[in-house]
Parts: sequence; structure tokens; C-alpha cells
Amino acid sequence: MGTAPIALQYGFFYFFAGLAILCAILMVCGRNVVHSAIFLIGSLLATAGIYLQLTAEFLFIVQVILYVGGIMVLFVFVIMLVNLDVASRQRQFNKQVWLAVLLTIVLGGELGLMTHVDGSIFNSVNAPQALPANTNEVATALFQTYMLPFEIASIMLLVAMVGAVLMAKRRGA
Amino acid sequence: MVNSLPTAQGLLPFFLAYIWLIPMFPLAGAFLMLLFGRVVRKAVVSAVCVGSVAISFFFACGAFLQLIARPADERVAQVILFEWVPAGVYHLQSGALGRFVADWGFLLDPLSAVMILVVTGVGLLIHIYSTGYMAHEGGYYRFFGYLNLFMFSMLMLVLANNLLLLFVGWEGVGTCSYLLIGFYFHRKSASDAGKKAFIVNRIGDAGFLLGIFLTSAVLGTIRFTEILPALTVSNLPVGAPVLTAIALLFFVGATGKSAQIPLYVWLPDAMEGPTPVSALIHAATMVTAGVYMVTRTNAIFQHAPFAMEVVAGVGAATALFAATIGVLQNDIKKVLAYSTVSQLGYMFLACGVGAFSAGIFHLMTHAFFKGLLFLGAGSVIHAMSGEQDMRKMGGLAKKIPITYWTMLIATLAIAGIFPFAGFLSKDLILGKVYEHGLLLWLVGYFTAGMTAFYMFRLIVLTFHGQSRVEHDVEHHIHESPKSMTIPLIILAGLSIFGGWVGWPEILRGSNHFVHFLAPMITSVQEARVPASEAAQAHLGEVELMLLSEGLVFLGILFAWFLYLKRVDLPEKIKAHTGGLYKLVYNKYYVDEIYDAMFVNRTKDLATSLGSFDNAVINGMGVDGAGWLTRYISTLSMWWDTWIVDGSVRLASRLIWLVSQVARMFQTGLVQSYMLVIVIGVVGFLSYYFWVLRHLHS
Amino acid sequence: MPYLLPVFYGIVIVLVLPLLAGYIVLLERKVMADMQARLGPMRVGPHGLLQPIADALKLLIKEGIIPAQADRWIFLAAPLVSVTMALLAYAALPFGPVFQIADLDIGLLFILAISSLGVYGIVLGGWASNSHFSLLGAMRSAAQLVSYETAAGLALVSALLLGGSLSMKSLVEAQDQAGAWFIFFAPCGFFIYLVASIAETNRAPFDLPEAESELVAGYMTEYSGFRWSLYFLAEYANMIVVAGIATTLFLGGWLRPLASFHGHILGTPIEILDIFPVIVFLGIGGYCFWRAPRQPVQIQKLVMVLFGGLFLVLAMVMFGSLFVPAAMPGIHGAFWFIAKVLVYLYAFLWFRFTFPRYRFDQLMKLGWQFLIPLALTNVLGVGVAQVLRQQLGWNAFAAFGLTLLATMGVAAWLITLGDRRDRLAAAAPAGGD
Amino acid sequence: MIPVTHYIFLSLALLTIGVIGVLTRRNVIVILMSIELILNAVNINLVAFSRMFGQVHGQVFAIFIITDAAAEAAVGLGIIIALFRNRETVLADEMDILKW
Repeated sequence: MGTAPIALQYGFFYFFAGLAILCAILMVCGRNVVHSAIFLIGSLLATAGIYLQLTAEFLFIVQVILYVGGIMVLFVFVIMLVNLDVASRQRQFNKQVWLAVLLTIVLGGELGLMTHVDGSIFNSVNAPQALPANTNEVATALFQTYMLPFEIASIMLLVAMVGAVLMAKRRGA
Repeated sequence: MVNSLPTAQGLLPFFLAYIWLIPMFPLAGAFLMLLFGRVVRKAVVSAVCVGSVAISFFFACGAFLQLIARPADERVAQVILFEWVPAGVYHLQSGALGRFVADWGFLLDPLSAVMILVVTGVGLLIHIYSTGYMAHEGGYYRFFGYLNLFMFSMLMLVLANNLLLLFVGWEGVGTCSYLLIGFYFHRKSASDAGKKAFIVNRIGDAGFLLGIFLTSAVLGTIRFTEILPALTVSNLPVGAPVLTAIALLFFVGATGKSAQIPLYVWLPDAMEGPTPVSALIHAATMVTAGVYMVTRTNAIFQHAPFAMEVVAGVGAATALFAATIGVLQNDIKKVLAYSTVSQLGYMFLACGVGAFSAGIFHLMTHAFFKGLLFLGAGSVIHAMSGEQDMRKMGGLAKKIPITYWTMLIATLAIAGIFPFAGFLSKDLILGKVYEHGLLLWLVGYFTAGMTAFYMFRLIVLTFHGQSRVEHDVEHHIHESPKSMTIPLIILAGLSIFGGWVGWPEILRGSNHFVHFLAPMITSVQEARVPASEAAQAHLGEVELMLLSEGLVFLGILFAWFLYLKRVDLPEKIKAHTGGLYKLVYNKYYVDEIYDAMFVNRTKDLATSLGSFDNAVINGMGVDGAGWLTRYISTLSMWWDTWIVDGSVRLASRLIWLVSQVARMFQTGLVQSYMLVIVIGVVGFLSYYFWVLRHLHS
Repeated sequence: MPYLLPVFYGIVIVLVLPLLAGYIVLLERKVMADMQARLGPMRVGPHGLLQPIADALKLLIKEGIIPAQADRWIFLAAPLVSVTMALLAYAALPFGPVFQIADLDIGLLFILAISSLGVYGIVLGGWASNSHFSLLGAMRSAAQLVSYETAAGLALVSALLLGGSLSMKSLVEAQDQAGAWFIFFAPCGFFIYLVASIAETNRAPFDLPEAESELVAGYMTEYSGFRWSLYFLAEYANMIVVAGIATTLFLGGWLRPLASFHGHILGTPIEILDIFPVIVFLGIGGYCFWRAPRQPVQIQKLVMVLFGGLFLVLAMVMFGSLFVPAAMPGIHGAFWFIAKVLVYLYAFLWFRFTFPRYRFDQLMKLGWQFLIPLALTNVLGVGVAQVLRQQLGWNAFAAFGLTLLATMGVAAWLITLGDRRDRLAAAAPAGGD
Repeated sequence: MIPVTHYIFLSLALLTIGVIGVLTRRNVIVILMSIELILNAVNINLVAFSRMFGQVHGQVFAIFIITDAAAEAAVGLGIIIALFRNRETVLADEMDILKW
């Protein structure tokens, strides 16, 4: 996909980007938790598309399998477990909503400004060079350069799993 | 305890090494009495007190023997326990470097040896006597506690090796005399007399203290052993005004303590105290402290001829003056008191003419016979159950023979009948005085006659003639118990033989006593005695003895005639010479004059000062200050309430408000915390951009 | 042109797949009838050969009911999601050397990812229909899928280790070069994937999400008509997908059995074994013509003849392709591939009719306490075997036999462990989940 | 090629939306999902940079972040389940025990 013509690239990008942002907004604003989850899934899938457009196929797959196929399934599962109709009928936003929105928008604006301060790295390297299909490189980097972090991450996952099990267990079971 | 000794030899013999213990025994006794005496029986009290004094007397005798066992030029033992007032080094007027150091040191030399013997010996006897005399009195333990305390102070005074420590003892005996004069404090006259003694002594003590200061300033030392070297080092000429001043100041102190004109007035009133007290303190020991002190510092006196003259003059005047008063007194103890004053005058006369050893000799003998007289008087009063007026006595010789005989011996001694102790000492003095000058000799001579007269007047009125005793006391007149008579007998013996240690060469004797004391006396005086007079003095001496003997016998006869044969004559004389009689009888109104001159002026001054005090100090000063303080405090209270507390409350209120605001942040809601985080990030970024803008502009 | 062929393939698959699914259903019923000593559908068409079409028509014209309390949009979207994901998976399935839409170099992962998305169709549908049966079914299937995806993935990893690639095509080629299918190298992996794939497709004996006796029809309770058929289609499509995966990874994909044997007919470049498909089709066609006169109804006779003609045409194609080297591997590959898939599916049906249904906790136990550890061990063993073979130059069968024995031992140990745990749980007072 | 700032702005938008969700929503599950969104935005950045520099390290980091996301989701959901069990609520502003 990295070799597609530039117009197609822009088309892909803006389509997925718009989809991601739209789904994100809907996710945040949605009243129903399940809808939020679905929109989040949509956003994640759009992001996966962005990855694909960035010729990061492996990451695309990981995103889909882990995020969409694993984590979000967990989310949906839990949502159904603790499903409360009352929750969807209650007020969805807490009291500090307007202040928070304002502040966050200011924050986003400032962060955006960061990319335009002269001398910042984004202006220096402006033309990304094409990265070939790179699953092998990723694997090499993951299992050789980042061996120790990988192991640590796996141990962390194990700990998280055990912790989750313990917390979810009913008392006395 | 036997530490660095200025004397040449090394380790001292036992008793000399432990002379510092001599005062300590009575001190211990005093402590025991004043702390626990209330709860123990009289037997224990007397045992402890008399025992302590006996032990110190034993130590004194040991020290004395070990002292005279040494060669004459080494008869000095100094024990310094520790440094009391540390040394201060400073420049004297003479430019030399003075080193003032007052240490807790004890000095035993012939002079102090004689003194401790007298003090402890007579003190022991009087203690024994007191056990009998005070047997029926209240405050038994208190009395003996004071008595022991006095013994301690007196011994400190005598054994001190420097002026300051001597002054400690000096004040100590003063205090004890005050306490003991006012022993019957329920009697106002007694407490007044105590106060009088104390106050009058203050005057003298002030002089003495100034003298001590001046000494340390001029000579740079107050150690007796160093005074003479200091004098020779600071080459002050004989008769230098400074030395004269020092000597005079010392003499002021001496007049205070030893009841000389003009400060003698306290001694007669001191007779309010118990008779043993009068005997011990106001006849034998304390009142002689002045003489001792003058002798102790004779080096200075010898360098101040004028002061010597003053001493001699005052001594002579006092002797005559007191004798004249004594002639007409009716109270037996008053007579003895005035005779004491006059005898002290004798001693000062001797000192004044430079015959210090004679003065000390007379001091010793006087201690014997005057103590005996007082004790006898006490015995008489005891027998008369408290009666002191001689006009209510008479014919007691048969009833209390021991008292009579002992007192007679003492009277003969004081009158100076050969070969009693008084004869030797008094004639030694008179001889010296004759060598010095005729006028003083005449005064002393006449005084001797008067002494004989009034003493025999006392004897006759008390023991002879028909009894004038009131009826109710008549039947239980009785001889005193053994504990009182034995000391009398012992003292009588001493009054006879005690003076023989100073048997003059002229009578084929060798004046041991004077030779013994000789090293104490600095011989600046010899220059002032021309050799020719010294040569003819020997001839004059025997004549003088005979003359005085004659006068004495005349006086005795006069008294016998006047008060035993022609009893009506005194009234006639009184009638004829009314003014003079009245004057003398009222002691020349000295007390009244003093009252008018000093006491009332002092009182007026005190009243005016008091009114000033009330008006100005109290009124304006103290009350004003109080008033001011009150208003300031009201002001500050307002300040405190509204400003200080107000600020505190304001602070707390502010903190409360701030915390109200701060509480809103601590909602416990995660999201609000995260909002705060976002705020922080935004602020940080804004600051970053601000800095960046300033960086680029 | 480069985009034309994949599009064509896609259209073909989308058109053929429902028909295929329908006939798989027919096959299933027939097999079931056979196992139960019955005839099965016989009325619609000869031997019920038209039954699938009839069912399809019936389902299309049935009324679709939407529950009032349902979450409408999700209710409508869920089956579409299922089907979409099921069909998307075909994009990477190599039916033949050329018959493949897109040869992604991560094809296998792509397929896994897509099939893992299929669960949303079920879960959301179950939730959206706002019924307890549906919800329970959905949750069961969600849990089941998540659990068994792990095991299946780990089982596939062993094949990946052997093939050394993620692209389906190169995996098949690897087996071609290796000269033996990977099932012979890693039988444990194949077995694990078999079980896991059954669970993933909610087939019996793991069909708890739609267990009739417990929840009426699980997540499909509230569905009806076309949408219900969509779910149905999705399920069978998924079956074909997992079968295709298994075929590709373990059963040599489109390779002909004994691919290394190249015996030629004398004087011709035609290999003997390539004749086999022609013979098969000819046999079927002949059987059809032979059975045609014995049909009770006229129309049935006609249909039977048509089927016979169809198979004859297929036989002709097979035979003709033998002389066209360009087309021959593709067509024959497709034949073999579908044949293997059908065999795999036959195993599905077989299991379905022979095994009783599992309890949910047993399902979870099996997945988490037996399959996943065993899969891990298997991966380890295969890796070790690879090292032994490539680094130390062992004989392949020695290395893999050794690791196979080790893995078996672990499996036995796990089984005994599970038994002891069960006994302890039975002994202990029942408590907890 | 598409300049990297595009991706940055995309991730910025996602981040902003996610932060808003985290800050404003009451439902804990939605908050968790917003966090996932934020992580996702980070991943976009990383991948974009890895593309920009022609290296795969960014992708590796993205993988690690996804791992963390998985762990975080597991623990967070476990917490939510326990919480729901104990307090019958999933609203964040009803859980202010932190105050005491």
C-alpha cells in the first residue's frame, strides 16, 4: 500500500483520520456505553487503517487482533457483565465538563502550536521516506534490540493477569 | 589537710597540724543543738556542748605545748585549708604588685596561742558553770547552742590568719553577743539592749572593714604573716598618713567591739543577758577582741605614732571615765560592767604606749578575775533569786562563803594587791606608761585607786554589814551547786597564780610572758624610748609599785570607812554635791546626749527620710510607677486583645478561608485531580511559549 | 489488469459461498441421517439436491422481526458484521497457486484478525436483541472465542515456525519443499487447532452460545428470516475459513497428495495422479445418469441428468486442463483444496453427531487448563525440533518424534492434573464460580 | 509522502478527545476507553515517527504500548468488576473514598 499513488494515499489518510476522529467524538459523547464501545472499536479500526497506510502491516494486525479482538472484547464483556440501564439514563457528564472541555481544547491548541515553533523537529524532517514491508525488521528489533523490555512487558502482562483474576474473584472463592 | 605551709619546716606535729579542728568542735555542737537540741534531754545538751568545748580545750593545750616545744623563732604554724577569696592581682599605690588573697587559713603563734588558751579555758569553765546556772531556765539548748556558736566564732577570730577571716569571726561573735544579750527576748529591755549592742558595733565594724580595704589597697595583702614584709617592701615612712588612717580605722573597730569611748555605751546595757554570757562574752573574751586585733596589727600601729597616741589617750580617758561612773552604780553587774570598760581602757592604754605584750598580759589576767567576778556576781544573783541591786544585799558572807572568798580574791586581784595577777599586769602597764609620759600615768594611777575603791564598795555592800535583804528572799538564800562553785574556785586560783608567768625581772623574776610574746611585737618602738629613760626606768619601777599599792590601800580603806563605818556619809556627800553626784550617777547623761545628738537625729532623719520615702519614693516613684504600669498594662491589654490576638485570630480565619478554598480541590474524585494535572500542563506549556517568545524577540 | 483478477475472484467467492454453504448444510443433514440410519431430505429435488435453494428462498421471503426493546441499529448491523468478517477472511485464503485474492505477506495474521472480529457480530447481536437468552449466549460466545483464539493462535504458531513465513502462499510452498505436510511434523498443533476451531465456530460439542436445551437459540434467539440466515451463512463461512486455514497450514493447501511423486504416463507430460480428479468427477457423473431413470418424478429425472452433465463438464475441465500448463495448477489446486476442506468439515460433522455438549466450566477448563498449556509446550517442542534439525542437523523424524513424545507426556501430565483438580473440587464444598 | 504533521494533528485530535472523555465522563468504563483512545493517539505518533525516520523502533514501542494497554485494561476491568460488586455503581463521581 506504500506504493500507491499520492492522491490515493491522501484519500486513505483523510478517510481513516476523519473516521477515527468522528468515532472518537461519538464515543465520548455517546450515552450508551455499548455504543461508545462500538465507536471506540471503529476509531481503533480506523487507526489500524492509518497504520496500514503507513505500511506498518504488523502493527495493523496487532492493533486489530489485540485491541479490537482482545481488549475491546473484554470491554464489551465487562459492559455486559455490569450492564446498568440506569447508568444510561443518568447524567453522563460530571460538573466540571465545561471547564474541562475548555482547558483541554486550550491544551490541544498549545500542543498543536508546539509543532509550529521554528526549530522544532517536525519541520526539519518533513518528507518521510518509504518503509518497505517490515514485519521481519519489527520482529528483529523486538526480539534482539528490545529483548529485555519484551520480557519485562510479558512479565508485566502476567502480573496484570493475576491481579485482574484476584480482583475479579468473589471474596472467599 | 596539712597542705602548703609558708613556714620553713615541713610536716607539722599533730596538734599544730590540726589547729583548724579547734573551732570545729564547738561548731558541730552548735549545729547539733540548733537543729536537734529541742528533742534531746538537758543532760545530752550539756554533755555535747561542754564536751565539745572540752575537746577543743584539749586540742588547744596540745597545740600550745607543741608550739612552745619549738625554738623561739619557729613558733608559728599556719594551716591553710583552702583559698576562700581567690587571689586578685593589682598594682598598689607604691607601684608594687599586690596579691590579695583571703584563704581559710589558721595561724597559731604565741599571741593566738595565749588567746585560744584563755578562750577555751575560761569558756570551758563558764560552760560548766552555765550547766548549773541555766539549769532552771527555758531555752536551755538554745542557750548552749548560741554559746557554742560563740566559741566557734571567737576561735575563728583568734586563729584567723588574715584580716578577712578575722572579720568573719568578729561578726560572728557580734551576732552571738546580740543573740545572747537578747536571750530573754520576751523582756523588751533585753531585746533593746541586744539591738543597741548590735547597732553600736556596726559603727565600729564599718571602720574596721574600711581599714581592711585600705590595708589590702595599700599593703596588697591581708595575711598577718605578710603584713610586716609588705610594710618593709612598700617603704612607707613611719607615720605616713595612710598608715595612720588604717590604724585609726582599725581602732574605731576596736572601740566598737571593746567598748571604748565613744562607743562603750552598749556594754552596760549588755548586762541584760544571762550572767554567764556577761562573764564569757562581755568580760573575758569578746570585748578583748579589739585589744587582740590591735596587737595583731601592731606593726601598722607602730608605724603610725599619732594613732598610737590616740589609742593611748582614748584608753586612758575611758579607764578614768568608766571608773568614775562605776563608783556610784548600785546594780552589781553594772558596776562590774563599768569596771570592765575601765580595764579595757587600761589595755588600750598599754597598747597605745607600745606595751602590747603588757596589754595582752592584762587581758589574760583580766579574763581570769573579771570572769570570776561575774560568775561570783551570778552566784550571788542566783542566791538572791534574781536580785541585782546591792542596796538590797549585805551580810551575805556567811551564807555563801565560797562565793564570798572567791570574789574577794578576784577583787584583790583587780585592785592590784601584791602578788595577785592584777598587780603584775597593771603595774607592768603603769610602768610602761610612766616611761611614756606623766599625764597618762597620772590618769592610770588615779584610776587604779578608784578601781580599788568601787570594787571594795561592791564587796562591802554585798557581803558585809547588816542584811538589807527583803524578807521573802531572805530564807532561801543558798550556796550555788558544785557545777558553779568549782569553776569559781579554779578561776580564783588562776586569779592568784595566773599572773606569775609575767613575774618582772625587777623582782628577781624572768618575764616569761613578755619574752614569749616578744616575737609578735615589731620593735619600731625602741627608737622612741631614749636610753637614759630606759636606764632610770628601773629605779622608777619599784617606786611606782609602792605608790600604787599605797593608793590602792587608801581606796580600800575609804570604801571600808564610807560604807561600813559611817553609812550616813554617802547621803551627806550626795546632798552636798548634788549636781556632780547626779551627773555621775546618771553616767554623765551620755546615753541621753547620744540620744539627743545621734539617736534622735537619726530618728528625725529616719522620719524625714520616711516621709520623703512616703511622699516621693512611694507616692511618686512606686505608686506612680504602679499607676503608670497599670495604665500601660491596660493599654497593652487592649493591644494584646485587639492587635496580637486579633492578628492571631485573623491568621486562623485566613487559614480557614484558604482551606475552604483548598478543600474544594480535595474532592476525592479522580477526575478533578486529573483536571488539576491538565491545568498544570496547560500552565507549563503557556509558560514555555512565553519564554520562547521572549527568547526569539 | 492487476486489480481485475482479485475482483473477479472476490465476486466468484461471494456468489459461490452461499450456495456452498447451503450444500454443506445439505451434506450435514445427509451425514446426520446416515449416522442415524435415516435418509434425510429426499423430497426437494432428487435426494433433496434442491433443498438448499428452497431453504434460501424461504429464508429470504420470511418476515424479519425486530423486538421493540431492541437496540435497532446494532440489531440490524450485527449480522452484517458477522458475515462481513466471515467473507473478508477469504481475501487471504489461497484456493490455489493463483486462485487467491490478495497474497498478503501477513496473510495468516490477517485471517486471524478478521475472524477474531467476527465475535462482535455475535456479541452485539446478542446484546442488541435485549433478551436474556441472547445476552447470555453472546457473553458465552465472547468468552469462548477469546479463550480459544489463544489456543488456536498458539497452535498455528507451530506451523509458522515450520514454514518460516506468514504468507499463506509461501507456507504452502514451504510444505511443498519440505516434502511433507506440517501435520506430520506437528500433529499436536493440528489436533489443538482442530478442537479450538470447533470451539471458535460455536460448533458442537462446543455450541454453548446457541445451546437449544439451555438458551433457546443463544444469540440468535430474537433473529429471524434473512438476518438469521446471515448468521447461519456467517457460521458456515467461518467453518470453511477455519477449515481452509487448517488445510493451508497443516494439510498442504492445494498440494496434491504425494506431491513429490512424479510418475508420468508414457510419452506424455501428464502425471498419473493428476488423473484422479477426472476419475472422481466421471464417477459421480456416471452415478447420476445411472440413478436418473429411477427417480419417481419427471422433474427429478431432469434435475438428476443436469447434475450428471455438470459433473461431466467438471471432469472435462479437469481433463482439458491437464494439457494447459498455465491453468492446470490453479484448477487442480482448487480441487484438492476444496477436497481437503470437505474432509475437514466432515470431521466437524462427525464430532457434532458423536460428542455430547460440554458444560461451560468444562469448556473453560479445557481451553485454559489443557489446550493453552499444551499449545505452549507444542510451540516449544517444535522450536526445539527446528533447532535440532537445522542447527544440529538431526534427522527430521527423529527430532520431531522426540518433541512429539515430550509433548504427549506433557499432555498426559496435564490430564492427570485436571483429574486431580476435579476430584479436589468435588471433595471440597461447592463454592465460587 | 504525507508530511508527518498530519499524523501529529490526527493524534492530537484523538488525544484531546480522549482527555475530554477522561475528564468529563462519569462512567468509569467510558473513562477507561478514553484512556485507550489516548494510548492509541500516542501509537499513531510513534508509528508516524518510525515512518518518518525509516526505522521500526517506533513500531516496537507502539507494540509495547499496546501491551501496556492490554494489561491496563485487564486490571482496570477487574477493578471495575470488583467495584461494581461492592458498590453497585460504575459512576466515577460516586467513588470519592479517596477523600477520606
